[in-house]
Amino acid sequence: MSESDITAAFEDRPAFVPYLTAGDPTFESSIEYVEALARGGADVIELGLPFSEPIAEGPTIQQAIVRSLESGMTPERFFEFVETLGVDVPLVCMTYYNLIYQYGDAEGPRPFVERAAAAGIDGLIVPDLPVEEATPLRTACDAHGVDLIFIVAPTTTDERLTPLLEHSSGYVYVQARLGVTGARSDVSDRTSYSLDRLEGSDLPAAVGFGISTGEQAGEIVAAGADGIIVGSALVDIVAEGYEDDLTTEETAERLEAKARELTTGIIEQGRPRSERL
Amino acid sequence: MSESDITAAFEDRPAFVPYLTAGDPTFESSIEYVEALARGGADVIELGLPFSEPIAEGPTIQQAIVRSLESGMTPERFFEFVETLGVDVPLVCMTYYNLIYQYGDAEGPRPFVERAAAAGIDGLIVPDLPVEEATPLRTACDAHGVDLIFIVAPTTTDERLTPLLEHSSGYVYVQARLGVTGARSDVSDRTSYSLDRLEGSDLPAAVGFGISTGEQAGEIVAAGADGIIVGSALVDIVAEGYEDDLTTEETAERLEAKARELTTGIIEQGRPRSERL
Amino acid sequence: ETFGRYGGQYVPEALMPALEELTDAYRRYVLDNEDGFMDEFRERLRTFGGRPTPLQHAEKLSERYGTSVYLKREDLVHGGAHKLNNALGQVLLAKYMGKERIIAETGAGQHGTATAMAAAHLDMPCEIYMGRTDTNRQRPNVFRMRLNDAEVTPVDVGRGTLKEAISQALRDWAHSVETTHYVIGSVVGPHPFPQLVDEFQAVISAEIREQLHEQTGTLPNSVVACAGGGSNAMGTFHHFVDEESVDLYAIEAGGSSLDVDEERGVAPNSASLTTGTEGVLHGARTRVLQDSDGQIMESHSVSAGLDYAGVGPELAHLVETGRVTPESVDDRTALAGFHRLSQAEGIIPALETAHAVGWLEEATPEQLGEQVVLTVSGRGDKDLETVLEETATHDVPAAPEMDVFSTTGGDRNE
Amino acid sequence: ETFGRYGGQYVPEALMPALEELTDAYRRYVLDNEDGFMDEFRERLRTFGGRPTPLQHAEKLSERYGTSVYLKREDLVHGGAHKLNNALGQVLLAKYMGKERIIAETGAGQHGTATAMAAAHLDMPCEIYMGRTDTNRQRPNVFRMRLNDAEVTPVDVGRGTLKEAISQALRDWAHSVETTHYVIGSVVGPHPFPQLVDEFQAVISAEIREQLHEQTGTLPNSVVACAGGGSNAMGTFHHFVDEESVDLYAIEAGGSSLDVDEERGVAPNSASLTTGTEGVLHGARTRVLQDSDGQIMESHSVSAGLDYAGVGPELAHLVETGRVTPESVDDRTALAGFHRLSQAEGIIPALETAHAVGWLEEATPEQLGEQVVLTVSGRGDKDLETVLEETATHDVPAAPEMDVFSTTGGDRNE
Repeated sequence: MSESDITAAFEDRPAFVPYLTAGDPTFESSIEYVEALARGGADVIELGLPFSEPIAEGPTIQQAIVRSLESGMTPERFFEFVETLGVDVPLVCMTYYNLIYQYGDAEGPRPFVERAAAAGIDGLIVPDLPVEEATPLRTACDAHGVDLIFIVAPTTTDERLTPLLEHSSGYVYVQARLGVTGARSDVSDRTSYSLDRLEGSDLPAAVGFGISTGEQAGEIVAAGADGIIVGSALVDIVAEGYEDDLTTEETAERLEAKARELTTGIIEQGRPRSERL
Repeated sequence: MSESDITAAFEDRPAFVPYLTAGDPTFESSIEYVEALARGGADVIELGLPFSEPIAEGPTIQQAIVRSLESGMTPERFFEFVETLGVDVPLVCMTYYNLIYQYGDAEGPRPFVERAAAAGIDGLIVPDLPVEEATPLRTACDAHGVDLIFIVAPTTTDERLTPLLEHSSGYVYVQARLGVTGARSDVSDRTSYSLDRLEGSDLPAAVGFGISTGEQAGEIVAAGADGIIVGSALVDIVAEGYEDDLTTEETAERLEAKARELTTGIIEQGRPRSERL
Repeated sequence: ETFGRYGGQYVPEALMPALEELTDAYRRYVLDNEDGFMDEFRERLRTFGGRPTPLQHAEKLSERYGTSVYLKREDLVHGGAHKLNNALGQVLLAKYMGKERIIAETGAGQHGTATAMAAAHLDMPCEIYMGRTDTNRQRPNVFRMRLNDAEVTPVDVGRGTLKEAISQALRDWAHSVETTHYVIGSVVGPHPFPQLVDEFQAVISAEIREQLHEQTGTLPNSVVACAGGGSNAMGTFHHFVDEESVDLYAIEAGGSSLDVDEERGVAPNSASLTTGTEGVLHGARTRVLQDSDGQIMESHSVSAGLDYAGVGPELAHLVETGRVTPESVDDRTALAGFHRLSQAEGIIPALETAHAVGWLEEATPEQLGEQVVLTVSGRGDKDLETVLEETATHDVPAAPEMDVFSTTGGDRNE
Repeated sequence: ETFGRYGGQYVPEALMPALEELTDAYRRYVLDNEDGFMDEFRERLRTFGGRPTPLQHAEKLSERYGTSVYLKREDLVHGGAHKLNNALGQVLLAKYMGKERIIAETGAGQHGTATAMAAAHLDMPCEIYMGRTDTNRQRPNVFRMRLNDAEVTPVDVGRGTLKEAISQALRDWAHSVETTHYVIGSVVGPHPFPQLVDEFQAVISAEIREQLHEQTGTLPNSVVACAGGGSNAMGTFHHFVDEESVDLYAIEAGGSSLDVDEERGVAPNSASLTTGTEGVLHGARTRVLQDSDGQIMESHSVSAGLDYAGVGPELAHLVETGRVTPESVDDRTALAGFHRLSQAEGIIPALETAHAVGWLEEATPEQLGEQVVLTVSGRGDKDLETVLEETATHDVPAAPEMDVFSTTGGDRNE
């Protein structure tokens, strides 16, 4: 299996992987925000396609999803969103399985993956799809050269880790702590443990859940992470802009600044992946 | 057994027996009202001593009882009331057994009867005291020369009638219809039947429950009654006077007029009791 | 028929023939099972009423009091209280007697709802008298009666509570006695009602005795029941009265105080057994709350179902002979008992029952003995609003905070 | 584990180990009765829960429909609904598993109150998630949970009803999974929940089968149960699924219409079996109410307990294979059923149950057969206010007049 664009993005230094919900709060400003993150140093970008029952999300991203759905986001609009974006980093779609399953004629995940690949999506994360239920999606992803990224949780047992890594491609999403998404000021002790467990894997390990500052990002990279994933801290900036009626430009600038802060934290601590393996 | 004053009052013609609740709405005006009834032709007067749970009374007399209690009526005040009255017809006290039982040291009915006799009461009616429970009171009444008047109801069986008449003295209260006290426009067919059943008795039969006009009074007397008892129709006049803020004199005049109407109805149809027996 | 000094038939002559007829029916159908009446009654109690109810060992109360506490779960009877035992029996009896209509009084509405249910079940027209005050403060029970197609007639006399409703039902009965049966709601009223209601409620103690014997092979040391009119207490005690080794405790509503306000005619309690004096009320000689003239007082209890100025004559007699020990528990202790049973055992009791639960806290180990049976006479759903208000007023310890409606948050993650 | 196309475990990886642990506990304790788990469960259901509940022959419904109608009286279970069967089982299982805390979601509050009662009974700390809208419209149930010492946490997301409460409970569980058991309230969610809940509710059909055999010596021709999530239906059907002669009817909430408003994302019904399509919701593949993109719709029913956009996967499978016939009944027919049972049989049913009762009116004699069993899943006390409002709105025939509060009179004599 040749290394994917996504995996390659983790090569030179630990990657900065920001998340935003596509279409939050509108299609147009959301495009600006994602592009701002790219300017701020994003190596891979996770784009949320909103689902009405986001059981893995905390309140920050739940509200982003509400805003996005209210602005008219649908799977088809999402693909148009991806096609409209002017960024040249790999893109990962994060959504829930029912939307993937229903797309097209509700005949399974293939039509969704095909369309996603055509639009320019490089990988998928599906928080409510454990390895046990993932075979049809894995098959469709393989057929269209799309990476399927799984999450390793603090509760994931050693027995579960092996098949999980076997099915993963792109990177491994290391969940830094229990719970749902959301910015936190502490970084779990379990992060190091989780990273240690992944040492035998070929895939880069990106740590997410609760990272909000450049300092935290640096700490996690120092602990051995191949990348950091930041979602709620960025969505918070979008929410503030929305609530305080800032202009799209102002919010985009804030996002770019936050991205730079995080990227800087990573760079200060980061070494090329070859040195880390 | 020598004939009592009460029984004697039924001799010359069928008797008019009005009822008022003593102390309704005040001690003083109630004295005037009772005296007005005497002037209007009353042969015997029933005076209600109010009890908080008058289970045999309809709404008219219930309200009279409330007014009387609120004006401070008690058993002791009731006896003072009797002593204050300037009328020369026999007086019957109508009350419930708990007041009789509790009077004095709650040692039974004797103290009450003794005090009642001393005050000038000639008879008692106790609507919640059937013959079966009446022995102690019967004994006390005999000891103090007070008549004990029982009610014959439309439902009273022939088996019950014999002991009931044996225990009765003064007169027999014939309940004209089922239900509780209250003025009605119709006179029950059962009245004639009840009167027929009493033909063998030595005691006069007075019919009550629902009589409100001189015409009705005449009809009942024509049917063979030795007397008519009128309560609610008179209490209604007291209530109207109270509610419409009439002077005591105005209400007393109305009561006297109503009494005359009823007495006239009786006289037109009445014959001496000796002719009726 | 009397119980020592108590009982009798202090009613208008018009009702006496009906009481004779009822006494006859009671003897034939209830005592002698004529036409299989009692068989049908028991079968309907089982399939419609949900009997037998469990006798549950209460683990945490047992631990707390260092004894074995058993709960007789009358809260699980259809309608939510022991009241159906009696209502079903009387409505069925009325049917056997050829009556065409049912009337009943109700205070808190439990007897009214039970009667309405039984009347619907047995297809009898039904009218319930309820004081105006009670109709307004017990709206859900009024709805339930109406849903079961019973007429509900508010009584606008006096304070508009149970006492007035009974008086009004007696007045209706004096009017309608030839076609109508009056389903009285407790072991009160003229003979044969106290015996009749006792007989229908005796199923409680019959089951307790059998169930405890099954579970432990013994009789209890003490049996505890709340008492207002006394039907729950008499039903719970019935089959233990002749067992001298079993102590019987009737827990009354002590209200806010055992003193009385003679001037205003108000007793701030409903403890007729403890503080009442001999008198005649609603057809029977019994212990009543009255002033020195004999006027009946307005009683009070946080529990509408105990809020009555009289008590069953048989219970008064058993107290007088020393067979039953009366105890009273004030509003605050009852509320604490309410919360204790809710929190410790997951059973929200009626406020009536809460008095019995509250008394456990005040009882001595000698009184409780090694095995205590307490009857949960009903469930507390009907009392939620009252409990909330009164708990705040009385500052009851261990009551839960009820601030869930005042917060705006709900998410666990910040 | 799946039921045909339905079921599975569509949950975050963080929860998968807990589901494995639960599956293991389910096999050992529930299926194999390890450590006597099932014995203790059955004993507690009996003494705390009030089982067995009666199977009552309904005389007037039988007459009306020319068949023998039997009512399974789950309304008599402690708490007032079948919900306790499951809640008690899961809380006890959590205790056997060494968990220290219970969470649950609730819509109308019946599952929440059942869980709070079970948790109090078994001394487990308990937190209930409830949509903000539901906390406000089901205040009495919030009080009951608080009285049993459960935390009640309103959920301010979305429409603030059951769907959001389940999502929020899953989020809590993702956070607390190591010490906490999530007591799901119906036969929904990821494996092993649908089987686990079904197993705890199967006591309903086990009793029906035994009781009907005792009473008539036969199997029923048809078995009728209302279905929202489907725990009442699965519990009622469980022991009849293999008896091909017994017809099984799951009655869904037809709401105001079976059409959907795709534009607004609203389905004015909760008939997932009748009108839903295959999808993935709350951890399982099943039939759901969704738009063409796969977004879950807001469902609607006059009955809060049926108001859910999904349904248990096993029930979806039994419908797909033709073993269970889904039928839907609209709000008005359900309300008429509510009044019919209240008036004819003296049983005020939950609005959920009222759907099943309403369906009897629409069923053909062939569908009903000679013996019909209908499960009264709960009592209607919780629904009184809703019924009053909705009855007026829908102009339901045979509803009682509720003008008792507007009159001023009360005396019978003028």
